Amino acid sequence: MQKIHKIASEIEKDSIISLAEKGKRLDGRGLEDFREVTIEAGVIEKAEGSAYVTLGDTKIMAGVKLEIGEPFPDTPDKGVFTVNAEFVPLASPVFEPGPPDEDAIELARVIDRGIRESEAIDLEKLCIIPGEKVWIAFIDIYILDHAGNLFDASTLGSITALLNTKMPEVKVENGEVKILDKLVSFPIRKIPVSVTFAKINDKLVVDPCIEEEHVMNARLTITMDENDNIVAMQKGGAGTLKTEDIYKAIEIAKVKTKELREKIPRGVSNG
Amino acid sequence: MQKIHKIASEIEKDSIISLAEKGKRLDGRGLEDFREVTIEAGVIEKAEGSAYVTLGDTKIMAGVKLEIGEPFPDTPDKGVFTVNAEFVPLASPVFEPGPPDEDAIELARVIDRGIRESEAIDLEKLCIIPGEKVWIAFIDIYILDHAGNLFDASTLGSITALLNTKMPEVKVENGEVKILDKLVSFPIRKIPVSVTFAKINDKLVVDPCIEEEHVMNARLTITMDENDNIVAMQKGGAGTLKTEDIYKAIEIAKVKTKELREKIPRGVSNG
Amino acid sequence: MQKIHKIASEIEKDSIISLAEKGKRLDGRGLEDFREVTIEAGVIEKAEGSAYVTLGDTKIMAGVKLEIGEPFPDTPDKGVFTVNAEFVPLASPVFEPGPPDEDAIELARVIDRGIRESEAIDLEKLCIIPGEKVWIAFIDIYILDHAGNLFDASTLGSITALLNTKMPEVKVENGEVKILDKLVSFPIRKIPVSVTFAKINDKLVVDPCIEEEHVMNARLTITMDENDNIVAMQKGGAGTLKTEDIYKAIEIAKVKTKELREKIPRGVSNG
Amino acid sequence: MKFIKHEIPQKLITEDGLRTDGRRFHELRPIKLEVGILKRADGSAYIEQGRNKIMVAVYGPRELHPRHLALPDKALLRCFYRMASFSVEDRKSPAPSRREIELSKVIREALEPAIFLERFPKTAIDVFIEVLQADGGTRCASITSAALALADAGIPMRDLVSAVAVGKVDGHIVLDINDLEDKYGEGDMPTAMMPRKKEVTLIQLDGQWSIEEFKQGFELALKGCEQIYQLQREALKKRYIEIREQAAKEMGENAENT
Amino acid sequence: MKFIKHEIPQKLITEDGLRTDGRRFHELRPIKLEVGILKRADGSAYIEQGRNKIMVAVYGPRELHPRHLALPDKALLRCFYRMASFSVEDRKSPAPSRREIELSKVIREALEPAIFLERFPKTAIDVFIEVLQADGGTRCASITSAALALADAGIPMRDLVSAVAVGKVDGHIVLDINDLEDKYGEGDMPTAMMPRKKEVTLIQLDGQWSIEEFKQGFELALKGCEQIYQLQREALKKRYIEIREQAAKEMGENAENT
Amino acid sequence: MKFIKHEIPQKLITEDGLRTDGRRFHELRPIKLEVGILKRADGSAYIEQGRNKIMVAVYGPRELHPRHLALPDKALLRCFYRMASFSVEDRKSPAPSRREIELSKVIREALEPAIFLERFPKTAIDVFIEVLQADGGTRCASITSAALALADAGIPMRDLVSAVAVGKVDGHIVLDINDLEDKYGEGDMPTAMMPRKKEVTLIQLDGQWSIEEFKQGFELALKGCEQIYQLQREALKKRYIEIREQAAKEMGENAENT
Repeated sequence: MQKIHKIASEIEKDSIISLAEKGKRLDGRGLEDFREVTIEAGVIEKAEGSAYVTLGDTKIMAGVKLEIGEPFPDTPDKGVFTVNAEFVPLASPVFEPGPPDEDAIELARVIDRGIRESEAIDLEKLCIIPGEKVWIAFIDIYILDHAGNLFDASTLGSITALLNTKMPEVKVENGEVKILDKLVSFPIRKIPVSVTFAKINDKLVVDPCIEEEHVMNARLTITMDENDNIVAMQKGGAGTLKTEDIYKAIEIAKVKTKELREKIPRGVSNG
Repeated sequence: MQKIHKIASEIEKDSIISLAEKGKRLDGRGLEDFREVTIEAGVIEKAEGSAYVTLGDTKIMAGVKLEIGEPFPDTPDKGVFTVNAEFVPLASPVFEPGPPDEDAIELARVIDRGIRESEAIDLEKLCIIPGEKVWIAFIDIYILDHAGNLFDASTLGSITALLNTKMPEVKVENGEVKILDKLVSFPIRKIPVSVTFAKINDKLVVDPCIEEEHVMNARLTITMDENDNIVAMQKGGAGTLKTEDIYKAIEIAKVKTKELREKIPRGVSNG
Repeated sequence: MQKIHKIASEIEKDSIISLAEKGKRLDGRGLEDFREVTIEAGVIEKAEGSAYVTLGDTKIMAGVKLEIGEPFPDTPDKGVFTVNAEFVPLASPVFEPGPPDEDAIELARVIDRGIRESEAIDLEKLCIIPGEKVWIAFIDIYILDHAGNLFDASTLGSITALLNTKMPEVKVENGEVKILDKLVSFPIRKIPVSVTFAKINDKLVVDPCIEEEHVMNARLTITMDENDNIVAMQKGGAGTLKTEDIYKAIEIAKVKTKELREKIPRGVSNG
Repeated sequence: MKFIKHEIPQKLITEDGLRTDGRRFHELRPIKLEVGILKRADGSAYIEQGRNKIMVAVYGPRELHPRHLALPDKALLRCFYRMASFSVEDRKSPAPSRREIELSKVIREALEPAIFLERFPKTAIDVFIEVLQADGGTRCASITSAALALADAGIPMRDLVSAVAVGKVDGHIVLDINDLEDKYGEGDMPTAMMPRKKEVTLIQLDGQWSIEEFKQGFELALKGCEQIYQLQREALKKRYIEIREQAAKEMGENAENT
Repeated sequence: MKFIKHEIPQKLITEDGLRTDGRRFHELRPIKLEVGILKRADGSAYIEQGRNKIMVAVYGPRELHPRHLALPDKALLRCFYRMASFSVEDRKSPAPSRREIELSKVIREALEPAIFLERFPKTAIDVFIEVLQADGGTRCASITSAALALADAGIPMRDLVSAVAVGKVDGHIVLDINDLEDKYGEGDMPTAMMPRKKEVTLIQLDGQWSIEEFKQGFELALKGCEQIYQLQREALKKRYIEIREQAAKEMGENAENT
Repeated sequence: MKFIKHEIPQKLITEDGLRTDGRRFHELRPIKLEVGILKRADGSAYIEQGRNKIMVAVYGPRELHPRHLALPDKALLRCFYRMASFSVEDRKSPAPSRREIELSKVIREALEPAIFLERFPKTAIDVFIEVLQADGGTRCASITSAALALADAGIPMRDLVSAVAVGKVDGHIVLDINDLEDKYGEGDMPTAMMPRKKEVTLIQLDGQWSIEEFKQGFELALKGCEQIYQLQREALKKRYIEIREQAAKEMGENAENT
């Protein structure tokens, strides 16, 4: 069965490459087109925030859980967040049970960088008692069906889950933290969005599907904030990029991040 | 050597099955007979409680260690106990060094359920300072020779070790816990006992030996307290049970748990 | 490639053995000679203490990091130190990434024993607030090039790094530890040094190189303080030693430890 | 949401014999079953039962590494039950807990009797279960859903497996307990059966049950499994229709393209 | 029992030259050796030495996974020394400590010279040691017991291995130190030897020993090993008699059954 | 030394346009490169760049365990970037951090395009990187050094790989940022290229960069890589001379011995 799969993918490989040369793709998209995107917020009631994203056949679920804990010693007046990605074996024949591997860690760290470097979360607002108690947000991304471009799906899922997150107001009395009934929105002030490219021979394609990822030479992810600042960039894959590839990718990302940002459902702001 | 072993066990398999059909067993027991049981309490002086159990050739050692620690947040006025089973490679050619595998975890959790659901331990009596300090009991079961039916041997060992456990009286002074010299018994108020069945073709046999476990379709463990309440039940194995199997097993367990309970050496109660 | 290596080493083995019989060695040394030793202190500025040791082609780096932490409950007025050895895969084709294996653990524990049993560190001087705050010293040994006799190179590296360690003075105010600007020397009062022997057929050789370690029957490490006390001893390897081997090794160690101790650069003492 | 204060209910059963979610004693929660929802898996299914949301994927029969794990005479069935970190009130660490390891084992043993493993010697059949939200009775909902995913993967089966938990709640024996009833009730008895063969493939129990209560609960569980079985059949039927329609559509498209 | 208050003894040696447990300097603790106590293992032995209680099982020669670990020219000897969680005052975590890993290694290297490993190429011989209660000198008691378990497994040996620790206690060199002497004494020197060949297979040392003290201690250790060797021989003899009797009995039973 | 109090600089750039270590914007730190410094490794290199001290060893092409990891058509390149526990102010635990795992991956992908892996099917080429002291820009210094170690191991390469990070510091785009600039600056962009082919093999970025700033920084990085490349060539040349001299010397010695 695996052998057949192998031969099929050799043929597929040639076909993807020759299509790309003609500016075409397997599923009929243009080189700069995204697959269909759906973003659903708040699907997991037990989470403080959540989002289910589909990008073509790729499906991911992002959830946010909050806890009260200690700040880092060097940032005593700031809350903490961590991003974790789980490549559960549900999602792909090549994923295996176990702790995150290098791909899952790279994904999580690139998503983290987009959020952190854009200063998307107002971490000062997560401080409860400076140096002692702050809110800690755990952003967990579960890959459910891996049909390519986990980076962009996960960035969308994470930021949507954060926009959707509700946290209780707290009061400090005699050094003790009291959790109140009133829920407020999580303090989000920027919406980083990423666009990922695959280099196939000498063409750049946007939002690669899994078959394209199998044949690409290199990958480039560019994350931008709403002011067209580049806040994260990550080259992947065993191939190379040319200077003009990178410049061209930035121009495309500038347009596409805006389009994707429009699709994100916004939480009701805490007025 | 393994091949010979394999063939031998095929012959043995047929022989066990055809014997069971005739109401007989390899070692001459009747279908509802236990092997010889010996239970020795207090064999490990360094443990707070201990018991050494043999069930035919099966040998296990259970030990209890106590520590003072924090209660769970949702039960601030209760002590804590955990059950852990170690399938040390001493006991069987198929056990390997390493953390507990699924069999060891299942065993520990079924033993735990019997103790917990029967409310055998008076957890309130293990509370020292509500929300802050409670006694934590670690019940560790070491399998030393695996000749079948670890469940019943381990249940007997655990409850005997608990009955045999001594703890110091404590005094709270200015929020500090002071350990006194006087030793008292661990607060046990119920004695859960389990009976395990193997289904071999369409026969139920009690207390399966290892050879029977190799050929059984399914396993059923029933744990009862002294009031004939069922407090834990666990089906195991890749086969099925019929409704009448389960009902019949319960009737047998009702009788056998009483017989086994008689064999448990009782600690001197703390009057 | 491995096969060639294997054959080569068979020839080498014979040659090492027959040389040893004649009182000679592969690299021209006498049976009781050390290879050239260089010891450089303070090479890692970010460490509180460090040393780089070469012993022939063997290269190791030892570093000391300090932290303030809690003492052990049974020694509330003493600081803490730990020794850890990392056999990083840089150093040898047979080292693999991962947590320390039995060889790395044995090495670390023998080095630890030499320091601990000689009472080289004045642990009382590492106490800041009895029972609450003490200095904790992490001594980490990185093997960079494994050309034999890691024991002696690592003992030299560890004690040199400790002699080279600087720690800040501290002041306790209202139960809080305040770190002052003034740096003082780490309190070292003894200098344990080890000498390692390989038994090759019936000869003892000092400071075995890696090729000799491959053919030796047994290994013996003897650590002595400056008063000729034996403070640690460790036999290794799958062979045996005779009583006279051990007695002879002690006599040689008595001489060699003095010679090696002379080569250790001393830190400026804290006057 | 952890921070919405849930009052612990004074009574789990009202004077009118209604449960916390308004159900009668012998009533199932609303159940939604979908088959074939994942693209990469060989078979898949999704279940919502109350607020449970569980996804199951099946891969196999397939090659197995390391090879010495392979069985000479049948497929190796492996089962991984995992809870997403955000599926419960307090974040669950992604490392498998002892509970998840035990449940993976009993779920596997509940499914195994229904599968013709002997037709695929030396291979592995892997069942991956991801609990996205947990609301009581997840092991049973997982089994119900996994049986559909196995069927969707085209793995030949003797029978489906249908599962449901009964509980002892304020002294009453009730069907399909929810999270609150699980936490504050007096007993839980997860049960699975092969519905056509009437054979039990899972039975576990906690709490304190008299023999009479046990029998009452067990018979209720078997009835519940029957109801679940009907829902499973409908979900499979729906999936077959979808596949047929899709195949027809693809044939049409292919005809167009040529 | 952790909570029985042990006074730390003011003196480890009385004015009359007696030790905390009443022994003289050159006296062993009471030792009980049993061979062949486990059913599943290929060989086994149990030792009580003072309050030490240690069980040893041997499996092998047997196949080895993964295969690339196998040695082409001899058996791979593996050794696992572990302490039960309840074997010491403060509960020991079941995960192997660095101490257990080091001791496993030195015990293996103490046993290895005595075994004809070259007769079983490509196989594994596994020695599993479980310390059920620890009372000082466990590594030596483990070696003494493991040598018997290897013999019980029928593994051909050049010699037995006998082991004992000497210590430096209140300035005196004493044989077979117990827990208190280990903790509060000034030095510990575990030693093992092949008794007929007079070759040392284990020597370790901690504390501060002058060269003279070392020699005195080392010679005492060798004498102690001789005594242990006699006890090992008796235990093996007892086991052979048992086996003979059992074989005779089984032959009788078989005759009856036919 | 953690306990020397480092004042956080008010300004990272002086009014005269000088950086914390006195450099101009487009200036590299002092770089020292040594090739072939380890005896056991097949190839090795050492780099000091500012206070960075990094050792790299290459082993391979060599056999690979377990075998099923081997690739049928090329060598498997593996890369392990690790920081010594004492390489940073606060002791780093020896267990690999998520950062080390990500960096190992991007370093591997930065080196891979330069190696003729297809010439060594079914083997492994292992690159081990040990950061003995870290001072900002370690991943780039590691790549620079690893390329030399690969060459030293005689592994055929399409090109070297040269790497350097640029940063955004107090609004300025500067070359080869140090630890302080990394921590307190506004952005970091590590870049690697194959210098003769002008192809980019690594690009990462954090901070907030306008598109214009990005372009300015990226072009500066490429220029920096060119400079690094010249230093790499010199280091290799020095190594070849050493080898030649050593070979000549050994031939002389051999002649003497015969």
